[in-house]
Amino acid sequence: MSHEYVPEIATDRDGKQHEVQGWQDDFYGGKLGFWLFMFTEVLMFGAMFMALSYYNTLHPQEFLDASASLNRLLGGINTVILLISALTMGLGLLKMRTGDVKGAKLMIWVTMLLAVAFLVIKGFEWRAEYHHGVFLMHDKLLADSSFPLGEKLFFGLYFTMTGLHGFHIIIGIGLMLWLLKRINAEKVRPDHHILHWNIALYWDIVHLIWVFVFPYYYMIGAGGATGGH
Amino acid sequence: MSKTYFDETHCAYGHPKSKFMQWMLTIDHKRIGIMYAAVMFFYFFIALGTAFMMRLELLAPGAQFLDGDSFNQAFTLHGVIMIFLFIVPGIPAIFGNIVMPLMIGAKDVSFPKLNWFTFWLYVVGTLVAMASLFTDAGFADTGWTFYAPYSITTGTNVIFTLVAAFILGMASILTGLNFLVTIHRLRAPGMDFWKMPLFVWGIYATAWIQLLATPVVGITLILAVMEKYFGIGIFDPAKGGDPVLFEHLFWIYSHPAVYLMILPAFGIMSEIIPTFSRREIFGYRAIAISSASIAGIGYLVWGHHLYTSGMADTAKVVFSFLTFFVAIPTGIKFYDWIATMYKGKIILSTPMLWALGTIITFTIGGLTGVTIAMIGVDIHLQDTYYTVAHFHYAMLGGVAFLLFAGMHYWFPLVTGKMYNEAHAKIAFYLNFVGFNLLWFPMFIAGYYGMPRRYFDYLPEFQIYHQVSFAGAVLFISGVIYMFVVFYKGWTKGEASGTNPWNATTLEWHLPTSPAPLENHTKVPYVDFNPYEYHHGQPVVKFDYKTMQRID
Amino acid sequence: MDTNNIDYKKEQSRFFKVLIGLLLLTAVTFIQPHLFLTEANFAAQMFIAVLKAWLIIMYYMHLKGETLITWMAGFSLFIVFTFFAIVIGVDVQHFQFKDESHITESAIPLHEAGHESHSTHSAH
Amino acid sequence: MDVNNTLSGFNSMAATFSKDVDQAFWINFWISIILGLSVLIPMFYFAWKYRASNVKDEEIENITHNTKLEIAWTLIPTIMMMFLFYYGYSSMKTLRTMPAESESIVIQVEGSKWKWKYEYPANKNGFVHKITSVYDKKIGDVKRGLYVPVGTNIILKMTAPLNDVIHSYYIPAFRMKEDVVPGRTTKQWFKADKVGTYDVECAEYCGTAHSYMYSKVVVMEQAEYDAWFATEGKTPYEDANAEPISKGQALYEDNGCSGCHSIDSTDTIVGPGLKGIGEKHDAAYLKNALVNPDKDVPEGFFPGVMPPFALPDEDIAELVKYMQENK
Ligand code: HEA
Ligand code: HEA
Ligand code: HEC
Ligand code: CUA
Ligand SMILES: [Cu+2]
Repeated sequence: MSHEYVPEIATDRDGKQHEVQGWQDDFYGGKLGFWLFMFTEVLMFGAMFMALSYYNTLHPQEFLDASASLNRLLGGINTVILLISALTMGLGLLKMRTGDVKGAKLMIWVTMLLAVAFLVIKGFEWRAEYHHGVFLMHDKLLADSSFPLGEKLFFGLYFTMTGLHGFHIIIGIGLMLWLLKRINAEKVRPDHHILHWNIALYWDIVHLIWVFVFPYYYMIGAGGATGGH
Repeated sequence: MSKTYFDETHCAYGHPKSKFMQWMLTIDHKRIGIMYAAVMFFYFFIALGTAFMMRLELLAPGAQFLDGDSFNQAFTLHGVIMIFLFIVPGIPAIFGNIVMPLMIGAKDVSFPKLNWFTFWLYVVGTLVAMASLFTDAGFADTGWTFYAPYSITTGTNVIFTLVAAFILGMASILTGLNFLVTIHRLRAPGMDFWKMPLFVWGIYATAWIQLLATPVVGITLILAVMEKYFGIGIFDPAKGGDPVLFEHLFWIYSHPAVYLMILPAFGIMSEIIPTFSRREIFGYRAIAISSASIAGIGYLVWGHHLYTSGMADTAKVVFSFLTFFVAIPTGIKFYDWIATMYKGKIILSTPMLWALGTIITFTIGGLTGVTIAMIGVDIHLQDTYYTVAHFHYAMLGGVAFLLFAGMHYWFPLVTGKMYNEAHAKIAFYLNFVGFNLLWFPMFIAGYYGMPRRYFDYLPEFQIYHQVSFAGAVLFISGVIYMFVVFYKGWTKGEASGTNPWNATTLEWHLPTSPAPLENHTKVPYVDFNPYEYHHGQPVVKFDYKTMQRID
Repeated sequence: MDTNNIDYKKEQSRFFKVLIGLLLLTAVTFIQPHLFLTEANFAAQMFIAVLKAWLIIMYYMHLKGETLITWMAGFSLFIVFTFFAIVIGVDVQHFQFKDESHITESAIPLHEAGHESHSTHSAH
Repeated sequence: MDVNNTLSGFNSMAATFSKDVDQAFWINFWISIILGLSVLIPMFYFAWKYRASNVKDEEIENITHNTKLEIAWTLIPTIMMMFLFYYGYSSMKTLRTMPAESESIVIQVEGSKWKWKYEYPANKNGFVHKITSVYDKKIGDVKRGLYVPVGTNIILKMTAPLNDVIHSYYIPAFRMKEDVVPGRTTKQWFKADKVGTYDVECAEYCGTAHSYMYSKVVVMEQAEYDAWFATEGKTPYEDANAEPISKGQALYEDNGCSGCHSIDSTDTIVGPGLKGIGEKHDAAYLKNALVNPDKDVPEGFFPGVMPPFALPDEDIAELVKYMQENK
């Protein structure tokens, strides 16, 4: 739009002037809105965690057994990958804010690369599990297999939650590509970077979810743990 | 007019030339609100037709013209439309959009484009929901509650309905998000939270429920879809899944959702009562806080739908105890409204009639809610017509009635015209009598053990269903009558002027009626309370050119 | 609000410090089950996760100093925790007729200890 | 005929705790009247007293606070609510506290689409009574029900098959209900204090024939009950001299086929009517229709409705014979 937005002024009875916050150009509003959106993510995953601990409470030992059979090494690598990608994303935003657009774009690319790496590793994990007969609608997870109920539930939720988390990563990659496009079109600039800011926030929330997904699935059964829930 | 930021086609993507596209692409909150109303109104009449079919079927025991399966689809369709398409988005989407920004002196909501997107998301959701009507498997037959494992195993097309409910949920979340930011960011200078009109408070409390409760049902429906197509086991008892978990997750949303419906409706009540009592509202802060606390406590009581589900008895006791605490802030509101009438000057215009009528019907709806909050009693009454009567009294006699009240109240604001008072009053009485005749007998039938979702019933209950049918006929005629009155008013009514009710809140201080595209010419400075009357006249007056106070 | 006026170097070094903190905590995640608090593995793991989350939220997501959003976040979390407290703490903890229900069947027999017998529970 | 031919008995009370529930209801009723009137009377009075034609503008008073009143209308309803909570709780307490199994008869109840099955503990001869209760649309009544002695604790141990859905066992006259959840065991109990027959309804939506998922509780004198229980009679009322039904018919009834199929007509109940099915299909097809119903679904019906029946081969054969010969 060609019109320059000029904030409006409201005048009170004493003639004092007050600047009016318009919906245009409201950085804080944009940020607040995105935070609110993130709360919905928290509740969504919160509900799934609730389902998880629901069955965990009913089948404590089987959950530990199932957890122990996950590949902790790959999970750990993925954790580190996400940690670093959160850093690169944050640095990219810093660069954008300080005017280094090129550096910012580079950082976004790096983040995307890490995201893809995460997905590839996840893919290997799932593949291995598939070959062990543990996969949705497959072999041990079918209703008539003799696999213990607790483990069926554990893995059913494992695939659902890591799947949904993976889906968030994919969306994140999409968002970053879009962001790059907007940067190239100079719609996102050092002095107008709310989109970048929010996508960085999005990336953090995706990571934040993993911070809980990882220990709940991979670590609770580590070291021959026997409960303590 | 200081700025030319907007032009004639403002608030529409890409400045389209045609009038039609200007509406389709509009990002103006008032127009979006009107479009919501149009769509809802359309679906609403479908649901109304289904309801009438059910009543007709229930006129006598035995199958009349529906068999079990069609009846099951009928109440599912009725419930799904009424809940997800109509009453959940209802007041926020219509009046939240149309008047809330006007009330706080904003030019629009915080994210007008998102608002546009949300509206179309809503439309897509409704289309997906309806699409299954035309598929081979037919519309879902699960009831609006989608209980697993039934919804997982049924052969009808639940997937469409589940996905639709998810999309509509997203739309609801985004509306709430938009309103929350709007209320936090765009209030006119000087208007702190304690100077907001109570309708805005209602919308604010509602928005929090939309935001934080809806994701839970969203994910639940996704899990159900996952269960159906990928067999994750979570709701399938054969794999160890617990059907009761589904009920928990469903009601974690759906109970707060009933307050999501009623709180903005209460907001409308709080606007109408002082305006037509011509005096300041009694207990402004108490009403505002009670909205917030109903929303808050409302998160903790979902288990009262699970008293007979097999949930632990301890949990039943906890939920029952908590449930009674929602009744108290609600009661406070009611007493405050009544106290507002004390020593006022009560003008029984149509909006006021609807409001007072709602006090009667919602009192019945709410107090019967308290009956079934008592565990022992609910064990008997759960899933009987007593419950059905309770929630129709609450949703129809509470929310829909207040929506009608609001439609009469803000009719001049939206159309610039006035409907015919006398006819509108007749319509009210028809509705009111019809409604009570329709639903009151159902309390008795339910108490005697008439279960819900029965398309055929035992002959003992026939009398109640017959009376109820008569009520339905009366009621539906009343509704149609009312819409005719609206239609006539819109096309032929007299110009109403900007403030026909002598109201005090900002939406009545616009330069023209209907409201101009850019809302207030200038943003006013708000240094007054929302309902300031003196000797029955609004205290605050504006010069509509400069929006400076001139009183 | 001016969001451009920042010292890049300072911010960058803070980012790295937080990363190191996070990596350290991840390492702790791995050694904890073998070294300490093995009896309370679950609680320990979750505690570490909360620490990590706190670092991310405060520094990466810049929540430090944001009163309004912090309050809102607190409210949202509070609601999630209440759901947990009620569903897990009240309902599932008192699951009725547990040893007679199919879905609670276990590969390993449930330990009798810790399963308080409920008031409505009858001898099996 | 085993029980009287109309389902009735709603407005009666016949369990020891029904009175508590009703008492709680009526306490609530009167409190509701008081609270409701405390809103409605002033409303009507003010609407009349302060009607526009009766008030001059100067007389309007902007009263916005009255601490005492506000405390009163917060506190008094709170107390009343706690009162109601207590009665809700106490009326539920007896209802939900199972008596000792040693002092009760424990009956297994299985609810499935759309029949109720009861299984008694073995009698002294080691015989186990198993009763299937299905609503028969033609006579408008259920055949058979749950037979219990008066004045004795009855515990219902309820569940549903894993591939079925939730039902709810509701006895209005006893003021009790509890869901029957696949995968879970739920329980309720009662002690009937009046001889008679009482309706059972399914109160949780379960699909096509949800409205026909009735059963009955028949409360009998102890002696009568004992006399029946010691025998192997299907029901206490079965006429010993009645012509013996075929094994196939017995199986047909015990498996609740009649809840979904009419044997002597082609009318659809839930599944197709079975009259003349023997001419249309051979025995192998019919057998397959029982064991693997989702294959070869007839026109106009959907798979997934009829459950597979895993019965011994000879029972299947009897059933097939029964369908073919219709006797
Ligand atoms: C707009 C919707 C709406 C509203 C506002 C309410 C309000 C309430 N509801 Fe209702 N309810 C529904 C919609 C609603 N409900 C629906 C849709 C269902 C069924 C869903 C399904 O199964 O399909 C349902 C079901 C339902 C059940 C479960 C029934 C069952 O399935 O067995 C219960 C049980 O506790 C309940 C309780 C309450 C209570 C205590 C309130 C309270 O909030 C009421 C508070 C109001 C008052 C008390 C009246 C006004 C106050 C006074 C007159 C002052 C003095 C009085 C006091 C202080 C007590 N509701
Ligand atoms: C908002 C909610 C709402 C409303 C308004 C209604 C209105 C009506 N309902 Fe309903 N009903 C439900 C929600 C609602 N219902 C739900 C959730 C269920 C449970 C479904 C289930 O079991 O799964 C149910 C179930 C239900 C049953 C029970 C089915 C059963 O259990 O066997 C019956 C039976 O007769 C029934 C009948 C009616 C009738 C005759 C009306 C009439 O009163 C209809 C007339 C209503 C109006 C005339 C209101 C007019 C409003 C407008 C015209 C607004 C339009 C305006 C704009 C959009 C701006 N309904
Ligand atoms: C839950 C309801 C239900 C019950 C109980 C039930 N059926 Fe069915 N039955 C159906 C439905 C629906 C169909 C049609 C769809 C199908 O073939 O699966 C059907 C189909 C059949 C058919 C095939 C008819 C044809 O024309 O192909 C036969 C034979 C049959 N049932 C016999 C029985 C017998 C014998 C029993 C009892 C042991 C029984 N059914 C119990 C619902 C039921
Ligand atoms: Cu079984 Cu309804
Ligand atoms: Cu509720």
